[in-house]
Amino acid sequence: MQYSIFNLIREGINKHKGWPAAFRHPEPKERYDVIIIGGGGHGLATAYYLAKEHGIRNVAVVEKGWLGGGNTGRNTTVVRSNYLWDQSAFLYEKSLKLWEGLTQDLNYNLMFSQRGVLNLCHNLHDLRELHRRINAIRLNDIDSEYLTRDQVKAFVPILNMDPNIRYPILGGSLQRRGGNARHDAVAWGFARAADRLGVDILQNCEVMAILRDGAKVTGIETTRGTIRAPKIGAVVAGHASVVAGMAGIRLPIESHPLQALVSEPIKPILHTVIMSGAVHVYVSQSDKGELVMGAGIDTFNSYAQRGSLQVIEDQMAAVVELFPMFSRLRMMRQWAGIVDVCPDASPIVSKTPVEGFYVNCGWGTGGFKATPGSGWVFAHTIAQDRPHRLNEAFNIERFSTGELIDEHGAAAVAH
Amino acid sequence: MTDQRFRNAAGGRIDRSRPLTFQFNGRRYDGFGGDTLASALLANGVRLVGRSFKYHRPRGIVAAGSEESNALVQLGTGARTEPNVRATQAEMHDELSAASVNCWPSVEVDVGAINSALAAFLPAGFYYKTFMWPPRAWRFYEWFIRRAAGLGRAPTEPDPDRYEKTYAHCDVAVVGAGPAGLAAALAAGRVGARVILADESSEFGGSLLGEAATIAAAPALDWVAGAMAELAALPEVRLLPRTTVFGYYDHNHLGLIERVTDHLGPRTDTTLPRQRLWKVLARQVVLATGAIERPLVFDDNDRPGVMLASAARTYANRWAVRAGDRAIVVTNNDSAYPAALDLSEAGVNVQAVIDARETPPDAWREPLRVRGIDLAAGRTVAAALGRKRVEGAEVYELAADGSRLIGAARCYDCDLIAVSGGWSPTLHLFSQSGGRPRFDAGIAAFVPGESRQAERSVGAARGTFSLAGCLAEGFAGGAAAALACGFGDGVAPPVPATGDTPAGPLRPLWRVPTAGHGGKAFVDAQNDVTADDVELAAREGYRSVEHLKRYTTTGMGTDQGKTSNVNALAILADLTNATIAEVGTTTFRPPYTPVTYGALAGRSVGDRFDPVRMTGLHQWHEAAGALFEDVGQWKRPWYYPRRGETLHQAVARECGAVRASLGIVDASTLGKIDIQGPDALKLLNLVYTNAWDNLEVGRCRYGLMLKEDGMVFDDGVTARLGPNHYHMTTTTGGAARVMGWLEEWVQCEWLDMRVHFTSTTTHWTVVAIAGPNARRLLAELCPDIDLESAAFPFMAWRDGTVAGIPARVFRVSFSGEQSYEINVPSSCGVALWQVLMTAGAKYDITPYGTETMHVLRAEKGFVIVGQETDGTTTPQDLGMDWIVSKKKTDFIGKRGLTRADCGRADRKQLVGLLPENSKDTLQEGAQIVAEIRPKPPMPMEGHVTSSYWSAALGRPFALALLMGGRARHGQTVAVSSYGTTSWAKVVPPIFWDKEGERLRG
Amino acid sequence: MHLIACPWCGPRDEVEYAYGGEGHIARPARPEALSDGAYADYLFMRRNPKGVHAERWVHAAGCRRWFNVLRDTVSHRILAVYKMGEPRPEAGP
Amino acid sequence: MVEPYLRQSPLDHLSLDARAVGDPGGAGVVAGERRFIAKVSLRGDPADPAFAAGAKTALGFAPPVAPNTVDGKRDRYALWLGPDEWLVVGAPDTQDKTVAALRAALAGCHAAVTDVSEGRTIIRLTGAHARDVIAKGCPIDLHPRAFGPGRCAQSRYARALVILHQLDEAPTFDLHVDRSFADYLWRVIEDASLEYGFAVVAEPVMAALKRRRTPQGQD
Ligand SMILES: Cc1cc2nc3c(=O)[nH]c(=O)nc-3n(C[C@H](O)[C@H](O)[C@H](O)COP(=O)(O)OP(=O)(O)OC[C@H]3O[C@@H](n4cnc5c(N)ncnc54)[C@H](O)[C@@H]3O)c2cc1C
Ligand SMILES: NC(=O)c1ccc[n+]([C@@H]2O[C@H](COP(=O)([O-])OP(=O)(O)OC[C@H]3O[C@@H](n4cnc5c(N)ncnc54)[C@H](O)[C@@H]3O)[C@@H](O)[C@H]2O)c1
Ligand SMILES: Cc1cc2nc3c(=O)[nH]c(=O)nc-3n(C[C@H](O)[C@H](O)[C@H](O)COP(=O)(O)O)c2cc1C
Ligand SMILES: [Zn+2]
Repeated sequence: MQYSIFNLIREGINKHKGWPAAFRHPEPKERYDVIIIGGGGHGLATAYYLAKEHGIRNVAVVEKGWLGGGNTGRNTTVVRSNYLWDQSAFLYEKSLKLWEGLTQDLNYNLMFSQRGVLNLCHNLHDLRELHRRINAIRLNDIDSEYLTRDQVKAFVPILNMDPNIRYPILGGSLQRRGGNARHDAVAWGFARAADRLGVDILQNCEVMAILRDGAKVTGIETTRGTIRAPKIGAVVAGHASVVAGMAGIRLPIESHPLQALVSEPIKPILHTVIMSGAVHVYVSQSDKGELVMGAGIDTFNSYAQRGSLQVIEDQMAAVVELFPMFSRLRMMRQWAGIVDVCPDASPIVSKTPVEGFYVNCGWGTGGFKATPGSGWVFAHTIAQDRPHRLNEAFNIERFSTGELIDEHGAAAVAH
Repeated sequence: MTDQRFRNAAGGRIDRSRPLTFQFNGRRYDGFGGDTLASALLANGVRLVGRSFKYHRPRGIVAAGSEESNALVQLGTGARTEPNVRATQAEMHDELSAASVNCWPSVEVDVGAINSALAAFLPAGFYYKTFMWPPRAWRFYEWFIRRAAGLGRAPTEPDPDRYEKTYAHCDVAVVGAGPAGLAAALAAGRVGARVILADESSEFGGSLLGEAATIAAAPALDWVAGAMAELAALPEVRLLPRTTVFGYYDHNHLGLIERVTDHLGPRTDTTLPRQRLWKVLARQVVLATGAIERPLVFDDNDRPGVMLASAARTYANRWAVRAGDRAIVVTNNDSAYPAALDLSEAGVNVQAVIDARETPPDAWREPLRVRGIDLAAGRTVAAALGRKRVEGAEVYELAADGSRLIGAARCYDCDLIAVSGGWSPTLHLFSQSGGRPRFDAGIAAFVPGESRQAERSVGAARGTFSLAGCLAEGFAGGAAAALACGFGDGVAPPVPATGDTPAGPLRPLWRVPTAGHGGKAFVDAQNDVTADDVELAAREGYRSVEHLKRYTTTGMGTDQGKTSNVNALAILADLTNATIAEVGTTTFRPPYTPVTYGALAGRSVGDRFDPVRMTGLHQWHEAAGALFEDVGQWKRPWYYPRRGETLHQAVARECGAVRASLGIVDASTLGKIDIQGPDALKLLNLVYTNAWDNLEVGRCRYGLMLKEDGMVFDDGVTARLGPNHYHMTTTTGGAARVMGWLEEWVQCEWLDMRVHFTSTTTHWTVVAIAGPNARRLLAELCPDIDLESAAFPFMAWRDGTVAGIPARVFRVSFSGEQSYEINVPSSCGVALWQVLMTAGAKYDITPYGTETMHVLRAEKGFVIVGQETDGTTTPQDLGMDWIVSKKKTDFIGKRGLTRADCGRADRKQLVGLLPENSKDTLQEGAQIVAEIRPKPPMPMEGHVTSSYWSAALGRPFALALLMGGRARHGQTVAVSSYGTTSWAKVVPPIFWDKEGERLRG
Repeated sequence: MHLIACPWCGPRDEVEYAYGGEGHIARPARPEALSDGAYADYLFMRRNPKGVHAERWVHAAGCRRWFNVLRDTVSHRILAVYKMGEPRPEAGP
Repeated sequence: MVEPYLRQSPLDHLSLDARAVGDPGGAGVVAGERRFIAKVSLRGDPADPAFAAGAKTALGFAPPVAPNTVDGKRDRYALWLGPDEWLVVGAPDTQDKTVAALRAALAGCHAAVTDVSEGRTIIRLTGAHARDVIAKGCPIDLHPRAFGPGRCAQSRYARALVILHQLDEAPTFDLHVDRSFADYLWRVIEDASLEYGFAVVAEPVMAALKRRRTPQGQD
């Protein structure tokens, strides 16, 4: 059933008894054309675009827990495309363009809200880098504006603009087309749309081994049995090393906890996304009213989905520095995800030396924004067995050649 | 003024000698010391306290502690206002003021309640299905949704209060000071263990504060008082009332939040913090966190006046407040019986106990009869009547399998429905510690499973609900925990006798069948999640408990579902034909109750947010009117404007002074590392790209450090002080990084390398004088060093005295002029500086800041790591191939430089730029574009890294990284910034004194 | 919030330490002899195990010594602490 | 050196002397700056007999090998900072003598002797609540069962690195801190002491206060 106001009213009268399942809970088939490992946003998007753009519908998405339960379901939902290097800018901008029509495409309200993303700048060095970045972004035909101190103040009057604070705000860069989307809706929307095109979403199905015939993949061993396919795409974020390892592939990835937290819900007070790499925090307010915020990763490797309190303490000090009035608000819940960090802070969306095995990982602290774009190029890579122009540069070989795409600046603060 | 009509004349633990007045929604009321806002409101007959999140349904008080889901208020006003405070935890103080949240214009008449009428169209997740049209209209809809959402309001002024944090260590941390926790603390404290006992309530005693129980044949609270006195006398026991243990982190770290002065109300004396965050490292933890009573899920169970039975009982016993006049008590277990009796004792007209069980234990019949309370077995309440408060209840017989109501309703006329759906042990901290809860069908609740950290649960937190059991487990747990830390013999102290009535089994009752008149049966009242929502989620495929939570938002409110989660998942289990154990719980996460940001920030606010590092000359710079630049944590003078000068004018003046005569700059922040050892030379050869073998004592050399990938990492001058002794300098920002880097290599990789590093960054104050008159000035003050170039050439150093101060003088230059860097013991920095200023007056000695320093070095084409480099830049890119030794077989980064990408001809290389328009200073960060198009996209081939107006050249100039730049000298390129294009000629990146005569002369 | 036992100073709070990533990665004796791929292995490729991880930490705010740690990346339990240069012990339970 | 009055200690700008009291009265925390104390970093392998002997000759005592302990004499003592690292602390302006003596005695072994006096200062804290104040910023357990006179430790106080040295059971602590962080540390500590009462004392009073108590450890 189509989601629409009319059906909502009709079902309201009908006590909502008529809504079908958004996605099925099928039993695994023996064989698929493509298996996507990982039922996060990227995996589901890949499956969706495989079916929609490439007509490959005999696809399974295999998820070890509940779909969307990885980083997709625990991220701070910042969407933007203001990246420095051309390769990144094009890929993230493709994604942003997809976001702009995604709610309608999926017929699921993703609450994609282009409320703007404002990066604050607190010292002269950062200011120089900011201009470099804004100019590069604009020349790639992506929106980005420089805001002077006064403009920052006018845009977000509740920011602490006192010039005598420890790290006074000197200016900022604003991408108005950036914003937030509802994280869970993204997973569910892609799942529903993919399901409607015939994709099987297999939850509680953990991949334990990847089956190979020589240098070719043939299928997977899962907690729900053996499933065969000639092509397998791994999109497992924090577990990238583990799953790639099953195919005998080493990755330049390290898994770290990235923590986030929400305040209690309050009436609207912050209408945009504020990020500051220098004091290290970023914050937005969700439609439900919580302030959603995060900072940087915990430095140690971890698969535990939890981090250390001192990271939160520093983050709170930073947010109170920017917004002294938030001091009396309260943290309602804190959590963490496991992010897959690449040495150059850019993702890997690539074929591998193992035939039929593709990896999509390394999105680290910032891949939510890329969800549709990542799925789009990865579907292309799998379907055509060659990368799309947009993800060509994001191959594994770059770590050997040295042709890295260093986006540490863009990722200075996790987002 | 009101009469506290629901307050009994005697009893309770309030301080009747301390009458207080407070305001709620603008009206004044009376209360007493020891009240909470909730108990005082109830005493005054206020039942309607707030409006719900989504439907704006009228809501009252359901609980007596931190599990309260409904009674959230905006506490206080002005800068001290605080949203979403649970009325049950807001301690009464004089002139307390509070208001309902989420209603307009008032809690009685709330416009938002229109949502209630539209409720049929606003089920769980409705927003995912609509507001999609027209495309891009979402932000329009969102505007309204955002305004409707949220509960209270953030303050709009900075917080006037102070917060702080402290670390603490103990052998045994006991969480919860009910009977179990007190017993544990006693057992551990008596044998000498360091104990921290924390309870979130203002008073210790836990459930005993709300029960009329007996211990050792006396009121249980006498035992509590005795225990408190004993604990207070133990020197190693720390008692923390009003302190919530909010998080259980790795390695037995606990996060505690203590409300130090909140209960005193706004004060002017701020020597004490408002709240204090405790970070406790405990060797052993005893969790005595008790259990939380579950409500029952029946139609309109959210009406003000539906209350947990234990809460109603607590209001009666602890605060002498009757939560209603006419009550019925509805239960599926024994615990509501003593509640009914206590309510009756307190003067509430308890009409009946409605027990879902067919055969309640006989022990209760007689006491009920004595009090004239009916007992209706096999029955339950299926609907509450009334709107803004309970006006009655419909009670039905329940089918044996619980699936249907049987027969006709019996209506009770009541204003209080006290409910008990059983008890859930408070497992939050246990779960946070990594433990997995286990479902215990006997009590129909999750209980702690195996421990993952050094922790044990005791008492109700472990599913033990008898007082005797709680005491016994507490004593045993405390003794065992102490023993595990090496105290005592592990033998539990004897357990005093209690007056427990043995409890019978409970009858699980998760969803009372609907009475069928369209009421809503709430699972999570705070987030307005109904049983129908749970059903809808399951039908739509959101069958994992985590999906259920997120789709319906159950358990996602400020109470985190303390009272609702188990009901929700049990209903889901029923719908999906799974067992409750299979469905499992959602993940418990900190904090147990919300924690103030200010407390987490602690003292790191305002001017203590982050250390300001200052050189010994900082006060001089300040007095001289310098503006400062942040470089890492350092404050460095940026420029010294004279009256009315702009940055541009000041910098032109400062530059001019250096080039023409003499400038002086504070260079103290440069990193300095003292390196000693027979392998020091070997080390330098490994960490720098150039060769160091032929550096003589008395000389210094510039070096470049790379990371293993060949990218420039840091640079600086290193001097040879002795055969095995060097003085290394680093960039200001890189000092700690380089020191760590050297230590890491030597400690982890080159274990037998004999070399030691000592940071001497701040030991020295470094003052550089630069300009044609530098030597002349120095000569006046430095009698013991021969300054003639032959004796003291460029890139040499000498020890001597300057102005009588022992000094080490380096003849190095970052400005391109004759220059000396004078290093003196830091404490003498000001003295040196002042002498130089005085003696240099005749040369018009001019202090200059970082901006001038940058201009001067750029004129010379000297790079700044971090400005001309960005982690993707090799020495070759910088045109510094000359510094990369071809002879050395190895140095860090050598192999990285030979990777395929590093050899590309089109890499970005350092060039100079001369703008064609000589008035046009390029924007730093401007991009060099391959072709100018009417509008973007335009391909980029480099960017401007540094750009200044040069007083010396009389024109602007810049440094840039440009693709294949070195082969493009002489070309003109287009430089684009914010839509304007400038043209510039590509030149070699050196503009001043190309032969270097000035700095050598 | 890890509590890590420095081999010299004993158990200290995580805030005193800095993490150094995977341990036992030896610098190639002759880097120039390696292919780009093999060099990339050394530079970038990491085991990143889910479970016991041999890693190094430095007691940065303490005695400034580097040392090795075996730590479980799921439970965060520390199974062993040993000095630089010592071989990796068998991972305990 | 220059005229003493021209020298600036890292906390001079706070004019502590002007705030100093002769008798701290009931203040729970009493603090002062110990100015110009000599501090020499000594590095070497205590297992090397030549080093051990040389160090002992130069100092008059063997630098402690037990981690986080202090040994020595009243006017010159060594803090263990690492398995091959000590901080030799001595009376004001004795650093040159110490450096010279150590260098002479250690010539020929692999050792490093570096004057670091000017890079750090010492904040002395004493009073009934000295321990509580330190706990507010420092994760180390200072309970008498875990720490005590003659013990030292490097750690953090809030966002500054410090070396803690407990001198007596009063308790009295010396907090060594980099001079560029001294202003921050002082202000944080003063704020943390508010609730206990805070008094500033000058060096002679500091010494007198310490003498009143049974001398333990070093001064
Ligand atoms: C706290 C936090 C904040 C963030 N904030 C932002 C932000 O603001 N903006 C932004 O753009 N990005 C952000 N990110 C990053 C972003 O969340 C991720 O990059 C993105 O969601 C990754 O999506 P994914 O689908 O690749 O991974 P996931 O959603 O993690 O999906 C991977 C799935 O693979 C499954 N899986 C793993 N192993 C197996 C196996 N063996 N078998 C089967 N299934 C398996 C996992 O269970 C998981 O569901 C944040 C991340 C975190 C943790
Ligand atoms: N009859 C029944 O079914 C039933 C059920 C439950 C409890 N009880 C009675 O309740 C009592 C239980 O004793 P107990 O000692 O186990 O529990 P308790 O409820 O008496 O005490 C628990 C204490 O822990 C505190 N607490 C909980 N979480 C906390 C946290 N995170 N931080 C700080 N404090 C926290 C609470 O404020 C409370 O004071 C017994 O008397 C028992 O008979 C009876
Ligand atoms: C953008 C966003 C908003 C959230 N808002 C809430 C919230 O209002 N209430 C809540 O309890 N949790 C909220 N959460 C956190 C989730 O409850 C949960 O902690 C998170 O998805 C991680 O899952 P886990 O805690 O089950 O591991 C939010 C999470 C995200 C990503
Ligand atoms: Zn140590």
